[in-house]
Amino acid sequence: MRQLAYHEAKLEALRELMEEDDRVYLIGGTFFSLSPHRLGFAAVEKAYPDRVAAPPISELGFCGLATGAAMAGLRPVVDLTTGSFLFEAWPQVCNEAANVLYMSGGQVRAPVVFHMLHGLRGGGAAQHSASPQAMLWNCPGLEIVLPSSPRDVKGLLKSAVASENPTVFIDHSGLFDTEGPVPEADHVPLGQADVKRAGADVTLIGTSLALHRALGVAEVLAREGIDVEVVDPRTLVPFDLDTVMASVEKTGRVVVVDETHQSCGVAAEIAARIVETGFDKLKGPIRRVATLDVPVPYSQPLEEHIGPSEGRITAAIRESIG
Amino acid sequence: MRQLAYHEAKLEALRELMEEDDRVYLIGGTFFSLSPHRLGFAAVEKAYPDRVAAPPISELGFCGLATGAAMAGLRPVVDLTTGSFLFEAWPQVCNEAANVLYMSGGQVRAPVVFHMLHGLRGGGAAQHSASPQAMLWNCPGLEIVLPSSPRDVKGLLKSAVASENPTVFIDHSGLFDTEGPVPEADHVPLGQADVKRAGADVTLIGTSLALHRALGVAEVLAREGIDVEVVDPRTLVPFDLDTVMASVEKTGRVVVVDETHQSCGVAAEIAARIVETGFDKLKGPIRRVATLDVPVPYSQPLEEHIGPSEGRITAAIRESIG
Amino acid sequence: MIPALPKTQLLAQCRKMLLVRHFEEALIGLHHEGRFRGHYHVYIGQEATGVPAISLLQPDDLLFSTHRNHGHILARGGDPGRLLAEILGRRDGYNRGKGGSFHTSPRELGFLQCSGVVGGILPLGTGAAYAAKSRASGQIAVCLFGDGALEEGAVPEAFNLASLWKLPVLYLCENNGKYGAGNAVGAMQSSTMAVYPLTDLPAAYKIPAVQVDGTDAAAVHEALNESIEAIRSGGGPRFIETLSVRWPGSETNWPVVKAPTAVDLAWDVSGIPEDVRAWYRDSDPVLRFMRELVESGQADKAELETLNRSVLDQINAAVDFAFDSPYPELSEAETDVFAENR
Amino acid sequence: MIPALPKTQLLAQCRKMLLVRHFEEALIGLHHEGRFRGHYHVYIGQEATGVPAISLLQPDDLLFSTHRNHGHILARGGDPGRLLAEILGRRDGYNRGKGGSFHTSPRELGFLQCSGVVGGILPLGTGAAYAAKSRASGQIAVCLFGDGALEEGAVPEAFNLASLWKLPVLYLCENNGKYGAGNAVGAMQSSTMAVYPLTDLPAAYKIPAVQVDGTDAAAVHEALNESIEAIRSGGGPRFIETLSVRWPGSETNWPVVKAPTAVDLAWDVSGIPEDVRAWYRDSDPVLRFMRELVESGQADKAELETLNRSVLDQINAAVDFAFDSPYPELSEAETDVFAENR
Ligand SMILES: Cc1ncc(C[n+]2csc(CCOP(=O)(O)OP(=O)(O)O)c2C)c(N)n1
Ligand SMILES: Cc1ncc(C[n+]2csc(CCOP(=O)(O)OP(=O)(O)O)c2C)c(N)n1
Ligand SMILES: [Mg+2]
Ligand SMILES: [Mg+2]
Repeated sequence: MRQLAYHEAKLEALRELMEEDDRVYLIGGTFFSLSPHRLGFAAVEKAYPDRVAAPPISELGFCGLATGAAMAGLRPVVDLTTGSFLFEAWPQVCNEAANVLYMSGGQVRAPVVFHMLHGLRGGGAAQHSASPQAMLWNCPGLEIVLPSSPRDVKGLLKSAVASENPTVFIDHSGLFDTEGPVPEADHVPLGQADVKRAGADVTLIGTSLALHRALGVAEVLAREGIDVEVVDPRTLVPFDLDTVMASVEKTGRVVVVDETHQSCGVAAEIAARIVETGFDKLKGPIRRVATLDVPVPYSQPLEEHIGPSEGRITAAIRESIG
Repeated sequence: MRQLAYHEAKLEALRELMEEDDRVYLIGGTFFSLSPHRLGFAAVEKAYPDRVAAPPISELGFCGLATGAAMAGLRPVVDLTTGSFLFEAWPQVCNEAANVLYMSGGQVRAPVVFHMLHGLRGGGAAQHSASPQAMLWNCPGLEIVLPSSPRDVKGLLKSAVASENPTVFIDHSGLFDTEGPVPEADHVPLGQADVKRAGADVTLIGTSLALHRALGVAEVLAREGIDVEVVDPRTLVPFDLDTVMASVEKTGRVVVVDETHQSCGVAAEIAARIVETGFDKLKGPIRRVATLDVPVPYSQPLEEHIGPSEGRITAAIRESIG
Repeated sequence: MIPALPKTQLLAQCRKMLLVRHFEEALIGLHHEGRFRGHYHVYIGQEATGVPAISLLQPDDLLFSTHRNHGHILARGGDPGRLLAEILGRRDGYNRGKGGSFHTSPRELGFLQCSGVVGGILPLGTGAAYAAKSRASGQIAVCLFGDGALEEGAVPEAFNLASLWKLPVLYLCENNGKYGAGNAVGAMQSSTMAVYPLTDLPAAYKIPAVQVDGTDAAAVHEALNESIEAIRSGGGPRFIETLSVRWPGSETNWPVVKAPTAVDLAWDVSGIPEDVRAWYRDSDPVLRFMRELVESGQADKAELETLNRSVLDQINAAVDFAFDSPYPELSEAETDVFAENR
Repeated sequence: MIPALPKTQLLAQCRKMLLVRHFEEALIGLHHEGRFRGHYHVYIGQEATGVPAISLLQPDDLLFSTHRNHGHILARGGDPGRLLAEILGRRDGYNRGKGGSFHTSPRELGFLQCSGVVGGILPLGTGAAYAAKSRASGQIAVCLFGDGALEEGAVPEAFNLASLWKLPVLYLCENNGKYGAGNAVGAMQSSTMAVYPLTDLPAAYKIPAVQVDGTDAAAVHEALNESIEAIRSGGGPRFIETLSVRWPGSETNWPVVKAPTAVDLAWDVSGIPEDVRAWYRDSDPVLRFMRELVESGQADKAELETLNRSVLDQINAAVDFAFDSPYPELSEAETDVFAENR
């Protein structure tokens, strides 16, 4: 199977979306933030000058605009660049887009996609490093997508745009240069977790960039005979609890690795669901490796310290298998 | 001890704050929303015309203004009326106020209080019923206060204003007419949970209005010989895990009752912490009774159906003691 | 003045104004009787804005409104029974009871969102205009909102986008604060808005903006006509501010009807309680419209009485319909969170 | 032109302008050498705005800036060593390494927040002015921000509050987009802002607003002087837009120095690469200031050379200081989340 870099697969998805569906409009950003891969996006912009718009610095305004355009028949994909800037658009995303289908009693759909990069990015400091997916998971009505591989980013971006619902599509700049197989004709539905590594001793659940750290640790521990299963939910909403629970039933031990802040973070919810559903299967506590509950520091060693590092993942696994 | 209604105790706190500290300024709202108790606030407004301001409908602007005023030496208390409107101010609260102490390396404090009502209020529908405390718990740097009794609202409001940090103070209109003892000179610190009912069989953790539902159910079940301990954390940040764990160690059974939406909600975080800290003490899964993961419906029976009702609490306790 | 239209159309507009008025008065009564809960806002005093304005739109135009939406829905031809059923949270409401007063939003009439977030619809409506322009559909989007919306930052952001991208959107700002609470006496300066006149704000964004008397149906008709034409011919966004005097029944947060509307009040307000009489005499757009219809010879009082009675009958039937409608099944609480993906 | 000030003050301003310029050039060099990571923005081309403007403030005035804050901090008397240490994330940085370039914010110099959220400081600065007015402290608040900020809804909301409540705040908008990227050729109209001139927006909120040439120190001095006086005497907020031409070294997101600043460039730009030469000749405020100092007889070239060398020495010392500073202890990551409550 052909191998692509994550950024190539993502760009391919954007290109195909533009080609296949003339309701798709791209609003804002470069979809690759300040990375050099933004030049790839420039070509898309050039090919579809009427369907790619560079808005003012008005996240609230243009996320609302995209939502309204979706209600009226388009399939807009908005790039907010950094997840932190989604905060600017919070009322339009969480109080308009998320609610319209329900409060209209099913009459009006808003199939808009909000795209952004999340997390610790190397010097982003407190105001440019948000991982908004946990807050968003507390807001019913939004689908939440977190790709981690070239195949997933392409397949999930296409599914997100095809979806009838408002979808938050969350990337990580640390993934752009990851390589992996991408089948030519492929479909990755929302709501299907992926076992990225099979194992028998402990279940490691992770998303986005943190998933790669988890995989790295799994390889290292394999040499010691610790056999880690790594599960990537891929989407938080819808959430594929069955695949997660199948793994938990097998291992009885769980570590959740995630880059949102710990309190009320993604790891909290996954832990709570597993406890509710499979308490009897657990051989010990579920351990969370999340970002510490502090604003994100600028200084490099501090930033590295607060994130879900390989050191902390390794320690959690060791504690878990006792 | 003298008995006061919740609304009286709250008003007394506002009055004393204004009297005792001339850095306290009140901005926006009535602190009692549309309830008749807002007339009580009108008297405070009249007594301190220069220290009570009625801002434009600009939540982002006036929450930022209050934060800046706090940085410059005032102790502003902002009333956003409904928690849903905090979304409008999200970037100022979560990306400015919450971060300034940390990102300034400890140089600048923002001792502002953001006050609002949360939750299902009877016909608030999807856009006026938010319980933002779960999202906020995912944002480090904010203290989160959730009073449930006349004594607590007075003591905690005074502690919130005395605090050196940005504090979100979250009320529920369903509490206004609750009665209870309020000592004349009293101090309720942030970060101290309160066992609102002692019991031996199961630990019920709840906040705000949901706590009262929990207490009601506890009384009913007591007649059947089921002895429920009801713990009110009173503040989420700081969180008093010790008091919670002392109860869990005693009972081994936990139900968390909470009005935030279930996914990544307050109950998820409390459950995750208990599992991390006291897995061995648990006799069974932790059960969550939270608001269903749907936007809030307007229609009365539907709204009642999605909340943490007494029926659902009762069922969870019964399952828990199995 | 009354618009220069054939009599049938004028009577149709009069009928709609009376429908709005009686609907709201009935609603207030039902609330005082404790027959429904929840907050609501009435359109009384703004009938001569919504009715002529909405009559000028095409069937496929896209509408956005706010918490003060009942009048817009009825003006657009909405069924008072289904509107009331929604306000009661019943199954036959336009939103199956899930939206309620603030959010009743009949898609079949072109309503895409009635938002309770002040200012929230301006970005949305601007987006609908973006879709219309992108697809060259010929539609326009219309945002119907109050003067308070201009205090929210979402609104200038929307103005900027609409102006830069020349989007086919009409911003109709119903300023119901003329001489109202919170305003300095004798001036129109609001205590919460430094921009005055309000049209200065869209004008700064190069959006042509005019003020008109929102109780004068002819003035509204003319201003709207001109703006809609300009928008449809590709001229980009327009802003109209309509001025009306806040109905004294809404001075508190829970409205009170001190003088039920009747045809003969248009000529004799002496029976109205003194504290609110001036409003009915000088500022009531429905009474004014009826007066002008008669003065201009387009109708006589008897015709209006007949019309009025038929509206009252319609309201009575609507009330019966709405209360006969059951509450939704509890399972409805968990549907419509997500639309099914194909 | 140069401000009408004694020579010592003029030379002090010249020194600060050179300090800003050489600091930024050194910073760009360090970044290209890979000696620090993270995004940053330089103040090159705006020195004749920040330096004279900030010189007019009182020591206890309250300042708010953005991602483009280095020049403001140095103009206010900040230590380049501690500024650089912060940009490197070191312990001796103003924020102990926790803030970085965007957020360096010396409280001792009156800085309360440098926000990376475009438009974010306008509500904050307006609030500091609210505190100053409430406590009759005599302070004013100053918000230093870019033209892009006006596209954020937070900004009109802040304007409204400041105007309604007559708050002592100066909004200094540094429009560095004159003829810059994203703007229509030959016009000042930005492709992302319909309001033009930008002063129309504060003016709509009844805030007196003027435009000045931000590369002309005398013009900046005069406009600031007048506005600050008006604000201090209770006149409410003021808005000043300063115009400068974007430095060509910042055309990409990662700046490049094609021509290191030197005194003699003020008179001879022939050695500068052709593609950027025009900027140094026509739009460089530092070269212009030096030229005008000499032309007006306030200094000769030799004095400027001496000054320039001493600034370069200071920068070198600052670089050494900053790199000698260690990273913070890891435990620092968990302090300053909350201040201790008493
Ligand atoms: C974002 C937000 N803030 C506050 C409110 C509370 N609120 C409801 S109606 C209203 C006044 C709106 O005034 P205006 O826009 O003039 O509309 P009117 O009610 O006068 O028609 C306010 C402040 C709200 N609904 N949304
Ligand atoms: C809310 C928000 N949206 C987007 C950005 C990304 N961003 C950083 S600087 C910038 C341009 C700002 O332009 P301007 O205000 O004119 O300042 P300049 O950089 O020109 O000095 C943008 C869009 C941001 N920092 N904050
Ligand atoms: Mg109004
Ligand atoms: Mg700029």
